[in-house]
Amino acid sequence: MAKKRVVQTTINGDAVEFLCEPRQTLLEVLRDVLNLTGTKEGCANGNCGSCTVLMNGRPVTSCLVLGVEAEGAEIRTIEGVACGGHLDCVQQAFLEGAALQCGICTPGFIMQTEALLAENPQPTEEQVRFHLAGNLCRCTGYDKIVRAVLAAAEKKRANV
Amino acid sequence: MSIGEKREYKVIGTRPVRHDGVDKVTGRAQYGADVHPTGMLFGAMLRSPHAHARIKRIDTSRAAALPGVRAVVTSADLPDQGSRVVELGEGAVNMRHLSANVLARDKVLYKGHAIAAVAADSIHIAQEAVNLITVEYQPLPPVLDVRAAMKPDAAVLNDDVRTEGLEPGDPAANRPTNVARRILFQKGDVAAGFQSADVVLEHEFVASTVHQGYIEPHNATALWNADGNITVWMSTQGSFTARQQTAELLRVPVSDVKVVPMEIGGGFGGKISVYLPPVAALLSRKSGRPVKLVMDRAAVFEATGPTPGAYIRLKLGFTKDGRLVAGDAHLAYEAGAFPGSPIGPGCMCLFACYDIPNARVEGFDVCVNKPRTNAYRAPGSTHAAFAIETMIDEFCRQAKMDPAEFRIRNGAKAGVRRVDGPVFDRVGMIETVEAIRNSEHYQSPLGGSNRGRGIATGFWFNCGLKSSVTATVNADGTVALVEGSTDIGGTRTSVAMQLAETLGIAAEDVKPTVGDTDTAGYCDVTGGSRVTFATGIAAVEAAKDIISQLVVRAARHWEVDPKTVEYVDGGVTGPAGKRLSFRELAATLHETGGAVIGRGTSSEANQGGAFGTHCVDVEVDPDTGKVQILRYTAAQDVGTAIHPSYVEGQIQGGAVQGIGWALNEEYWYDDMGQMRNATFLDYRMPTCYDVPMIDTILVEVPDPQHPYGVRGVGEVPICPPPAAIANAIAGAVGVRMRQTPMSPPRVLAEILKQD
Amino acid sequence: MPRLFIPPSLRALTGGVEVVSVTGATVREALQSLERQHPGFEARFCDGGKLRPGMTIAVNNRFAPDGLRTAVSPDDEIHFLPALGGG
Amino acid sequence: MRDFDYEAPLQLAAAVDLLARHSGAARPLAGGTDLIDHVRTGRLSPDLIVDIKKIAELNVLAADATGLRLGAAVTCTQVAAHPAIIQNYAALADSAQIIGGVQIQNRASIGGNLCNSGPAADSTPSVIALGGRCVIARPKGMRELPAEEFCTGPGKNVLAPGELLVEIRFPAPPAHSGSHYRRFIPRNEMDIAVVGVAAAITLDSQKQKVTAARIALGAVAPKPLLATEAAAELVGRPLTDDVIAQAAAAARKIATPITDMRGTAEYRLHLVGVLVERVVRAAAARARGEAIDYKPGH
Repeated sequence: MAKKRVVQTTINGDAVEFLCEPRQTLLEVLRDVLNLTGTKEGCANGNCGSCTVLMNGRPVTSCLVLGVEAEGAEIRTIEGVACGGHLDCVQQAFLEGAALQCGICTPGFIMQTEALLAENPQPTEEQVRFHLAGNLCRCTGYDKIVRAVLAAAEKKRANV
Repeated sequence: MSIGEKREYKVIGTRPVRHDGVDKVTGRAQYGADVHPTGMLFGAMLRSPHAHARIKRIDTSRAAALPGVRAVVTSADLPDQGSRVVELGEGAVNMRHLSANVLARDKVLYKGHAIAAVAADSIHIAQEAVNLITVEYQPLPPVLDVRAAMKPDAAVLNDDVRTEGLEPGDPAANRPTNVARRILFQKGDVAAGFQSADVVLEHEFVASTVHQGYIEPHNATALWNADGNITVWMSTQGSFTARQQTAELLRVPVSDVKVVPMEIGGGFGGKISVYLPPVAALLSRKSGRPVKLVMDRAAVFEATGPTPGAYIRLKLGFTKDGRLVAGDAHLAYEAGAFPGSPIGPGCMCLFACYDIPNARVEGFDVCVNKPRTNAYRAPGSTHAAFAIETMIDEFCRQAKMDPAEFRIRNGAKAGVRRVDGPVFDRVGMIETVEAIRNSEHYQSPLGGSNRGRGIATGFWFNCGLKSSVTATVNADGTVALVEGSTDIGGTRTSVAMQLAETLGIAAEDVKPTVGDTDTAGYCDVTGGSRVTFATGIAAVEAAKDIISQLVVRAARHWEVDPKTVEYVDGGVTGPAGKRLSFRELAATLHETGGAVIGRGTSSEANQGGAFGTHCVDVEVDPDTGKVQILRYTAAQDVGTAIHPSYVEGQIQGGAVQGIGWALNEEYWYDDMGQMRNATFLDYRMPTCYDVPMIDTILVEVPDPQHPYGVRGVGEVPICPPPAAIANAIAGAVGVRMRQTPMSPPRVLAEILKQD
Repeated sequence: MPRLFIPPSLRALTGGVEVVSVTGATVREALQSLERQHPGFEARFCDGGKLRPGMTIAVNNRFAPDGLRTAVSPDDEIHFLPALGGG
Repeated sequence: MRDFDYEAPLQLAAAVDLLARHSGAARPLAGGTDLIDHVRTGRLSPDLIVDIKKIAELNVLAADATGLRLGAAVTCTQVAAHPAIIQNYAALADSAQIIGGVQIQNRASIGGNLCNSGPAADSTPSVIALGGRCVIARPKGMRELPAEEFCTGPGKNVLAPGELLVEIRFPAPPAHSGSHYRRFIPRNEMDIAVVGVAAAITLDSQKQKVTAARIALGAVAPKPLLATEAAAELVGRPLTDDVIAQAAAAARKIATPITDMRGTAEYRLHLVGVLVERVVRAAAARARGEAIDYKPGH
């Protein structure tokens, strides 16, 4: 078996060092090695977006990233969104807008939304839908998710 | 928006933040795949590469010898089931078939059929070991088409299957066959009905197999302890049916099995049958360690779900003044590998939206080499609605009659006898059509070329079944509610709100918990649109039980006669203007006898049915056949909306699933019965870039069977979309689609036939 | 008297009669009354004294949770139907 | 997943050496959006994965008067957002913004898309239409070839063991030129092209007649095709409906599509004509400096 590697990375602002086999995906490392199970597996081939995390500020499907590729990277997961026990306004908007039913896709949608609002604070409904197309939700029909994202954008703008 | 009969409530109809919400937006909610008991092993399964084959030999020795492998199991490790048929809460199941579906015995009946499983120190070792298992197959011809499977000379999948429901004395009843069941309903004089018709239409319809498409794959982690107790942590729509199925499959007492329902990532009917728990349990017994099994997406598509592909032939008779006077329907539904398609409800729903005097419907449940079908949102009804709702639209366009007016004139209402016999009670079918007819959407002009608007109605029965709730009053005036209904879409909150309403306290003051099978009272599955209805009734009963105890406690506290104490608006009143709020009274309970625990159960067999009418605008690209959904409005008879946001959410989610079914979702099989699109890339569920906002109109026609008038809302919204979209396509480009999905090549083919 | 509706596929047993008036205070007694008038139904509806798996009983427009034990009154209708399951 | 080893060299020579030493059993990793899935599903079984994202030469992204240099590891997101690419190599930006979703585009590269050599790859027709040339490093020096010669069949290309695609070079666009890529998919996003068409059109100074044209087709043959015959119908002629229809007919003639779960051969043939007409019109509009009415997936 290939030798395990020591990987030094930053996860949700903390310096983290972990051991993994080259064949372990970042998703597997987060869930099974680091016990960060908020990131979900839906398809393992990049088509559902449930495992979306931010890597150096950009959303990626962690099922298609090797754990060893996290060396020197900045990773942000759903566990790192709420700070100091306070929900982020995207999380708040999802809650208040009833933008989740079963909730399995929610962490991925929230990470993807964080990335969208960081680069486009005032997205149109069209832009929201295009940006979130890589995240599947089977419960909501997307209506309340899109509204929550638009509401969060508005709130973020009001706060700054 | 919301219209209809209104009653004054304090909690019902408000939109509190769901109790489990924070956990779900922070990633803290624990789903089945998140559990990791100490010493846990990872499991992987070997699945059949063939759609139909006899298993001649299985050799697991090389897998067992791989370092890191702790256990290997095959069907030889599962106890024999004989030919038992067991009631499993939501229907009866032939245990031999269920067992053979969990691990194939002498035959594999579909690509992906589970054959063996391995538990190892890592998922990668387990997968490597699976690749070392050798199976000798004798391939058999796959039977993939429902009509071909019905032919007398078709290869038979299960030699123990005989056709039920034939006329007495029919010799076919003794022959091995793929046709497991025949259903027949009849009402009035069908021949005379067609005689009296001015217009008779007859068409054939074909529906492809589709999947529930929940994002969370099936999973189960099991520990078979040295004391014989089995604990299963899993994703399931029904912990109690999962417990019973697991116990029956392993032939252990039901009390030896504890199912801990983790948060569930969607189900839609597909997470009622068990696949993994007995296998994980066997691996645990052999290894002495907890074992986790999680399906990959391909296994979810190839071995779980789906809803049946179907063939329907429908003949309708109309008078020229727009009355539906006769109907004759033939339905053949694919059961998949083992009997059990929703052919019964399909036959019962087909004519249910209409007051039709003469009708006949005959249906068949047919085995084919595809995964064993399971319930999917209003099982069997969407196929039927696609057929009848598009033909009614065809008549309306021919007769230049408004399709909403036609439905209002012919719609089912209280007193109408259904084709299957019973007479409707108070139902809201006509109200939903009126809501659409009066909507701004329906009234607005439809501009642009290649655009069309269509409407369609759907019906579903909604189950009642059994539920239990216990509720303990805390000293601080809150109430801890324990229910056994797994929460897929916010039902902790909709159930807690009904308890709060009855007690006159705030929704936030109820702390709902979904218990495991050792801590919660029996609840049937979270399915059949039943939880807010049935578990809600149980919560109301529990609240009443608390009230009756609180009256006695208040009397004891005040040292007065209980007859002088009353419970009103969230508190007790006594003689001489005595009053204590629920919160004040709660603080005194420990001085007057200790804990107050309310209990409630419900056991309605069903609710009054639910109806939905949808309106959709589409634009069709005449050069490619691609359909874009421009605007969508869904009106539904919801009884009473407890938490309107989650009622809207059910309707919006159901409508978009229906849009996927209508436009692109289908199992794509090659001639050898291999599903070629078992990924979310090629099994095309709608993304948010494919759909518009889904406007909802909540029509509130209270159900007399529920104290607050609740009707189930989860299932019926999937019924109208395919027909509504087909009708819109007809309006846009003048072609009639009679096959789902109405994918671009199929629509284009019809367009090209025109010119 | 309660009226028991005969499923079309079994009307051969009643010589084509669609609805049979029966006696009895429960569905079970009503079924026994039907059996006396037109033999052959009990074997088809029941198995070992219990309703056959996959079947359900409706009294008027309600599916009856208590099955054969369900009480019926003189003006009730009794229907034998396929069991339903939802998603 | 299959067991493999992992290296992430910083030097091009080291990467080439690793690939050469494992002749065939090593695979380069750029975005990994195809590679990791192929290894998971067993379609590929490498013993070594060589992460080439840390090599400077593969991250080059530079546009000047001489043309565009696009390193093989540059992500689709970088490409879609690059002003010079949006301005002068629009077809490439069109492709880059529809390969998978945003998450995929943050990992996947145009070079990876080319090396994966899928017949339906969304960026390869654009690379071909824009006259891209592949610069390939090998144990002894470099070699270069036109993009249309790179793929040889489904999942197959000219790379020999030990060879590595370093960058793709594009000539500077002539005056009055424009390009566009469009695909047909059943959904509006997150699909593999049923048919994909790219075109680069150059007009005369009056912006009337076509002086040069390149049209490339995806998903209609074992490899992406340069439709020389179709382009020839346009050159020297004004873009009338007839002329465009003739180009579409010529494109249909060279297409040899298959039937699979993504579409029938017959349907694909039909779509080739529809898309060639739409894409040529859009590319010509861009050549005239007009904005085009295009919404991905619609």
